[in-house]
Amino acid sequence: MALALILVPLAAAALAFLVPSDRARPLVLPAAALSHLALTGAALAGRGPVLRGEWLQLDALGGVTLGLVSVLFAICALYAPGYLRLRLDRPNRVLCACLLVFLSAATLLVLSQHLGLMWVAVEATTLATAPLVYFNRNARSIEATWKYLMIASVGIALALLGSLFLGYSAYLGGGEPSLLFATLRENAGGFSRPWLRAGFVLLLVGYGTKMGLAPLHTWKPDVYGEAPGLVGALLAGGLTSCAFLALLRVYGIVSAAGEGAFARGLLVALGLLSMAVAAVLMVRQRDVKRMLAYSSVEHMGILVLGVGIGGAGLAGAILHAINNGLTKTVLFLAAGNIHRAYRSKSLDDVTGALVRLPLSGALFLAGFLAITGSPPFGPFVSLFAILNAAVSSGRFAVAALYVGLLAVVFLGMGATVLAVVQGRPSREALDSPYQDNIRKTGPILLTMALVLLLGLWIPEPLRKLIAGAAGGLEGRP
Amino acid sequence: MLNLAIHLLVVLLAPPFLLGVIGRTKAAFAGRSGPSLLQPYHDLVRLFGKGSVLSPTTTGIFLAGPALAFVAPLAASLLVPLGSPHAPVSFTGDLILFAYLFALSRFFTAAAALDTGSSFEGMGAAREVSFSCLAEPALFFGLLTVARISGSLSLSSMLAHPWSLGWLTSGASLVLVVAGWFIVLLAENSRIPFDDPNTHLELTMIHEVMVLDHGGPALGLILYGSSIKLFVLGALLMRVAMPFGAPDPWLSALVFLAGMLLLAILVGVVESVMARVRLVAVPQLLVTACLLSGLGMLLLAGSAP
Amino acid sequence: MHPADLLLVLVLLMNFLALGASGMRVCIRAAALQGAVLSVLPLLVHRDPGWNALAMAAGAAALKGVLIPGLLTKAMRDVHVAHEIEPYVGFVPSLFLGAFGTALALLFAGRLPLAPEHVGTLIVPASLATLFSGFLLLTTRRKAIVQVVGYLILENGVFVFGLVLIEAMPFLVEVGVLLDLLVAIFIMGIVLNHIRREFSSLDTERLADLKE
Amino acid sequence: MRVALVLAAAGLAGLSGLPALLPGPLRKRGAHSATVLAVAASALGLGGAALALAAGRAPAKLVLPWGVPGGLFAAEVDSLSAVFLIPLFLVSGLGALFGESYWSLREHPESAPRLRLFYGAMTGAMALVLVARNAFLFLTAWEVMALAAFFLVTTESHERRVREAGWHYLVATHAGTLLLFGLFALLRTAQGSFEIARLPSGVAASPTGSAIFFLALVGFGLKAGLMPLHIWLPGAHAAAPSHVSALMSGVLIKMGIYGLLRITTLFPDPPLLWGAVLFAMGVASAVLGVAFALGQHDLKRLLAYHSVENVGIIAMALGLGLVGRSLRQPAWVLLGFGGGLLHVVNHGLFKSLLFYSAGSVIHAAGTREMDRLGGLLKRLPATGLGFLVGAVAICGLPPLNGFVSEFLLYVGLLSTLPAGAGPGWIWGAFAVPLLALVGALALACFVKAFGSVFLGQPRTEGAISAHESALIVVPMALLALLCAGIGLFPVAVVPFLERAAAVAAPELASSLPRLPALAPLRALGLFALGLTAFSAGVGLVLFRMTRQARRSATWDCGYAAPTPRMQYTSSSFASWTVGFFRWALLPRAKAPVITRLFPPSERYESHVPDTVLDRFLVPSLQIGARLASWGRYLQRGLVQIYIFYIMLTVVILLFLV
Repeated sequence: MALALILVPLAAAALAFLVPSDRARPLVLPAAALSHLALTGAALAGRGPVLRGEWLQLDALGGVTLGLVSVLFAICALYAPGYLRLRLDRPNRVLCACLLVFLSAATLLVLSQHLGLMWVAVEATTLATAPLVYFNRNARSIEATWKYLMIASVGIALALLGSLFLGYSAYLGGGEPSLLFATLRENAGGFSRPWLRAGFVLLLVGYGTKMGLAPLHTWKPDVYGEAPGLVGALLAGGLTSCAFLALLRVYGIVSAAGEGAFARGLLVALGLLSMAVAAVLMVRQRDVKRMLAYSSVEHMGILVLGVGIGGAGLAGAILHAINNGLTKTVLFLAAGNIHRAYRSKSLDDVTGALVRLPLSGALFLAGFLAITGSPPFGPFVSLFAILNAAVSSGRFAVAALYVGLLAVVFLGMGATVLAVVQGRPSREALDSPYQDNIRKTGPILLTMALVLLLGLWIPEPLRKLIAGAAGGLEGRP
Repeated sequence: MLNLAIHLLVVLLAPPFLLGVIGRTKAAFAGRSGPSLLQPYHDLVRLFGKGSVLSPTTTGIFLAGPALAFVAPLAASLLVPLGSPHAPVSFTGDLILFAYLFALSRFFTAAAALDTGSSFEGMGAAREVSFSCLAEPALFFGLLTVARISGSLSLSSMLAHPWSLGWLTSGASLVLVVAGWFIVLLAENSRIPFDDPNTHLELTMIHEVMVLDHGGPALGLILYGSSIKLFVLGALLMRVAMPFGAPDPWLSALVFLAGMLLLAILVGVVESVMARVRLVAVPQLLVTACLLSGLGMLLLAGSAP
Repeated sequence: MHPADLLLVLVLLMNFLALGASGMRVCIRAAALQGAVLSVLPLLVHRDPGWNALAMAAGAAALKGVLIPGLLTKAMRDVHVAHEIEPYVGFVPSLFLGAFGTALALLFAGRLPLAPEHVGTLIVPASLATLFSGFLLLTTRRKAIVQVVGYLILENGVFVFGLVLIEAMPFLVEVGVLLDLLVAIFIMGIVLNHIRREFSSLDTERLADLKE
Repeated sequence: MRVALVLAAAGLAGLSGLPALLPGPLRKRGAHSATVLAVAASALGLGGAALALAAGRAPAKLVLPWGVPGGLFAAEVDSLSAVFLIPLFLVSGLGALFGESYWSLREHPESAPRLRLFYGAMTGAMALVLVARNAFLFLTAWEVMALAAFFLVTTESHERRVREAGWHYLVATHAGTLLLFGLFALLRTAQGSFEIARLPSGVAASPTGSAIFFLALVGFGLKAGLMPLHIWLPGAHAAAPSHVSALMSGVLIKMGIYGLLRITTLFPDPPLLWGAVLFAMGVASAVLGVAFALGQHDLKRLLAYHSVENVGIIAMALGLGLVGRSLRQPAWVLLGFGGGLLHVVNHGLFKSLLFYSAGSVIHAAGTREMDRLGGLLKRLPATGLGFLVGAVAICGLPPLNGFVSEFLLYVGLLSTLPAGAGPGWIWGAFAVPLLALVGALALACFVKAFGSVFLGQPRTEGAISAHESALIVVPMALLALLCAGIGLFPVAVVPFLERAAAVAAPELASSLPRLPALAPLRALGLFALGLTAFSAGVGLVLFRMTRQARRSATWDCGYAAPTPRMQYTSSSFASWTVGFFRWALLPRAKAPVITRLFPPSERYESHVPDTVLDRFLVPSLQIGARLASWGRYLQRGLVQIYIFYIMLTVVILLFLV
């Protein structure tokens, strides 16, 4: 089952690479995505106990992330044919193939129960996404790709070093020389502390770069700004969640070693810093997609902040990864539609989206309200859970900063979003040929419905899964 | 019932007489013999007999003003014990109703002035409502002081308080309050130094300019109402100012009437010896009244047991 | 003295060479030599080098010592630009910084607990110093090619550290090395090529349009 | 049953706007059914609330499981909720009726369906807020309400002014929501669950207790519009369609009052400070609110500032009640809470009436500038009469309802006065003259508004050709009747106020006296009846006497050619009072300097901006944004610097190890 989950998208990638027609090729995406989704569903339903010694397994944490990635990919894949039909000026062979390779790599990442294998998978996701960023093949996109690769590679190198440190820490501690998470957690008590801490720092920086925590986030605005909305959605929703998963796995080891408090301190600091940097850079942001990128930085900060607060904050952060992923997808896809209609993503040209594109504009606005934590949308539940965790653990200063930064972000983001959706569109925008249709708004609507659903009702299996994931990380069964 | 009848009789008959007394006092100061003491009655009768002229700009509001200018002071008078220890109507908090009845009349007289569309009457209305914003707190500070000393929240029992005792214990406060109230009385009744009904320069007037367009019965009601207002406010002032309680009801009524006469003469004297102050000084004078009675209250609060 | 230490000193020298080189060609060659030297190291550290270790060493040497530097040199020639490096931070300050970093690495490594077989070797300090040199090149040099060189040196630093684990966890080290190389080739082979085509320059200042 | 009824009404109201979204040929019918559904929901809700009030002290509760962490669908209708539910359903139903012709599909094909959708959503959400007894449910309903209000405010978002108002509203409401997040998070630590239920004694004195109260004060105060948290209120009320303004001003801002009051009821022993702070904020809001209102020349902004004033009066009353709870003075509690809650209902009635009238004026004359209107009483008699009733009521003048609630407050304040008995709290008494000042200023303001809009002669063409539509008269007439009804028969509301006050002061519930024993509402009612009858009689006599009167133009004081534009304007009317408050209002005026003997035509402009918003908040936010823009140097585009950040992070974090 695990292998099938990884191989199906890979095979589909090969198929997509072979299909000659730019028109027909995108149809491979939904087919592969839906089969992956079906396999994921089956895997989640039949999830067994974590077996020792197995390199690829689906545990609760992996289950949550796999479900998220699979759903997000399915949404993007449903959206892709409609979008690519608009972009027939560009060959989409590489795009389609790399999207599927990404899915495969992400699945590998989620399933891997081995520190080294996980690192390989993270590396693979980077390599698979670089060509996606370069889809537009212009000066700006090559610049974005260059920065993405440089910064991500440095991060990945640090993560490798961190993994090595962690390995050396285990080696010094004696015992079985294995990098399987289960073994690492079991033996963690005897690990060499300095190497463990240094390893965690390096892994935090490495995977934090991949997640986009400030000040390691610098590639994000460029990449999200220049990549197609579809790719932005996958990166902001899927890839970052995978990186978060990687970080969580490492955190699980460190916390099993009894260094949880140390790790949480770093996470809280980086989380708040990320929120602050994102908030500052979001103020008076005139580029819609860059604004979304900074919002992603902010929410990555919130995720690690939630982990750093600990307790119920951990479950809150895991839930927030789901909510953030879904909501970001709404925002990026809607922004993509707006970008197409206005042929610009700058506030200088984009205004009156509610008039020009009633549905996409409304979804963009709803996505904004959701991501900033307004009830009744999903992110409210998780953001509130993190706040509750902070307050009930007595960290009032953290709670106050958290709420204050959420307010600043709302101010910054709101000004831009309202400028986009309200007002009157320009003549040129009204005359552009793009029109909303069900293929381009249907997937977004569906996602928004999920975001709303998660705000009003969290299904029992999901709740159990999240509780299991959080419990597993804290050493509870 | 008898009490009510006597009360109404006094309120309806006595007030114009006060105006007569004021007029005579002023005439005496000017060295003239002046009009008869009953001249105000003659004026009213004449006005009620006249026809009237209405501007086509006006609406029903134009008539509602005079009606309430008459009804509200009359209703307010029911709450104030004149000579007798008890007013016909009395309940906890009736002092609020007392003040708000005058406000009601002010609302409609000012609206009636605006109804004519004349900028002069608008100007008068603006001054009237603006200046009473300052008079109102002064009145209330005084009422508070009186309520505090008497330990009661209805006008009847407040004013029936043995004030000779009150003057002994909190004389300083009462002096301040009475002074403040006297200023309010002059301002609310458009007397000199606030207003001068005898000049006919609209630009300088406050109350009087509001009623420029009213004539006949409407004007009669306004004049009648304002004399009742003078009487009622005067009664409030004098009941506190005169620390003479009398056990016999007839005697106390007599004392009361004497007090009112005294007040009228006092107003006449003030009108004779002072000139109208400049308009910009009016608020200052009213703020002074506020401060005086506020200070009275403060003194009392400071020396509270 | 561990036999590997001799080679590690060579690695450190290459760091300084790369930092002090004013021409790109020298810089690339320094990285190439460093890579080649490093590829041999596992054979020295390993107590019982097997066939796969041998194959790894050969492959790594070929890639790091020959293929990648060759590609870089070719890219450099294709652009027809001056071969001067034009750093943000001058060569002499770079060298001083490098020396400072190396000293710090020695100090820092001395305070870390080590397995008995690694005590006294240069592996950990050399690794940290190389990492630092890589970072220095990455942050202070203007030309994209030199940045790639910096990245290679950074990678070499990671690789050096891998030596301490080569017996306990060979998989991690081997896979890591291979994939990192893949990235390096990716960056150079494809992206550099595109950059050159788009900008007809490899100056990274041309690559700074996306900003706030 | 009661809960189910109210919940059904909330649900029905919440969904009532959906038919309006129907496409094509069904549009028209859909819009109509939306109105019908909204009115039906109101009727249902009124029934439920009335039953709850009649049932007295036994609250009805409904608890259902709900699948969010910590969430529980707990709803309860007690007398306190019911007192707020009544104006809610009343105003929302009448507003829907009013909106049917005021914002008809024919005149506003674009925005009418959306308006109906969010109008219904806001109504339903408000009802849910009032019955929610779980933090999750409360917050969800709260935000749906707030967001629906945002979409209502921005109905005409193509106008820049409206967008700005909407933005200010959105920021204020979101800030409030975030504070409420904090509030409920703290409440959970004190409570142990997300239930909104009573806390043990002693919490109030702890730092947690104070934090809860002050978060509630600011968070709910932002919604209620207490000065200086009122920043969004004038703009939003002016920007929204009038029946929406009515619902917002009449009901929405009371949700803030409700929330604050509900939070205080959870504590058995609120400290004196809480009540005192609330009281002080109330005084500030009342005085400054009405002062700002005087400075306005936009009719709806004027009404909006009066909402600030009236919320201030309500806060004063509730503050008095809270102080009474701290000092164990049942009389203050009953008069404070009773007066405050009655004023909540009253303000809902007369403010809606005023906004409907204002809407009718704007609809008819096409402008909201009071200095361009005039003489409308003849052209819009019903509207004018409605406005007059509303104006008299809002000034707190007898014999209408505003007087009754202010009377209760006055008596409450005065009862802090008598020396000797119990602990003293003389500040209550010192507020009496200030309340009188507020009353006098409100009177000045409404004479100005009523006079310059409805009396005199029309100042512009738009005002001359104004006409009123018959359908919008019905809701106004109903509201006017209710204002009069409460004013003339205040005894009728006594039991409800007593029950609600008992809920608001649970620890004193059994020792509260009867309201008539403290405030003689029966006598007041009789007096009001007599006054009304007598005034009507005198007015009638005067009318008969002048029926034959000669008609002649207003005396022009000798002016040769007066024009309607020379009438005293609203700005001139208020110039004295604005002058009294120059220190707070900071009015801006642009006056010409006359230098020549025969000067050319010149302009004079004066304007009273909102001191908090326009002089403080917006400039300081701009400074903040400029500071934030320095942060952009972080992101200069050079990959070298970005890698340097990574290096720096590693080094710093390693040093922390």
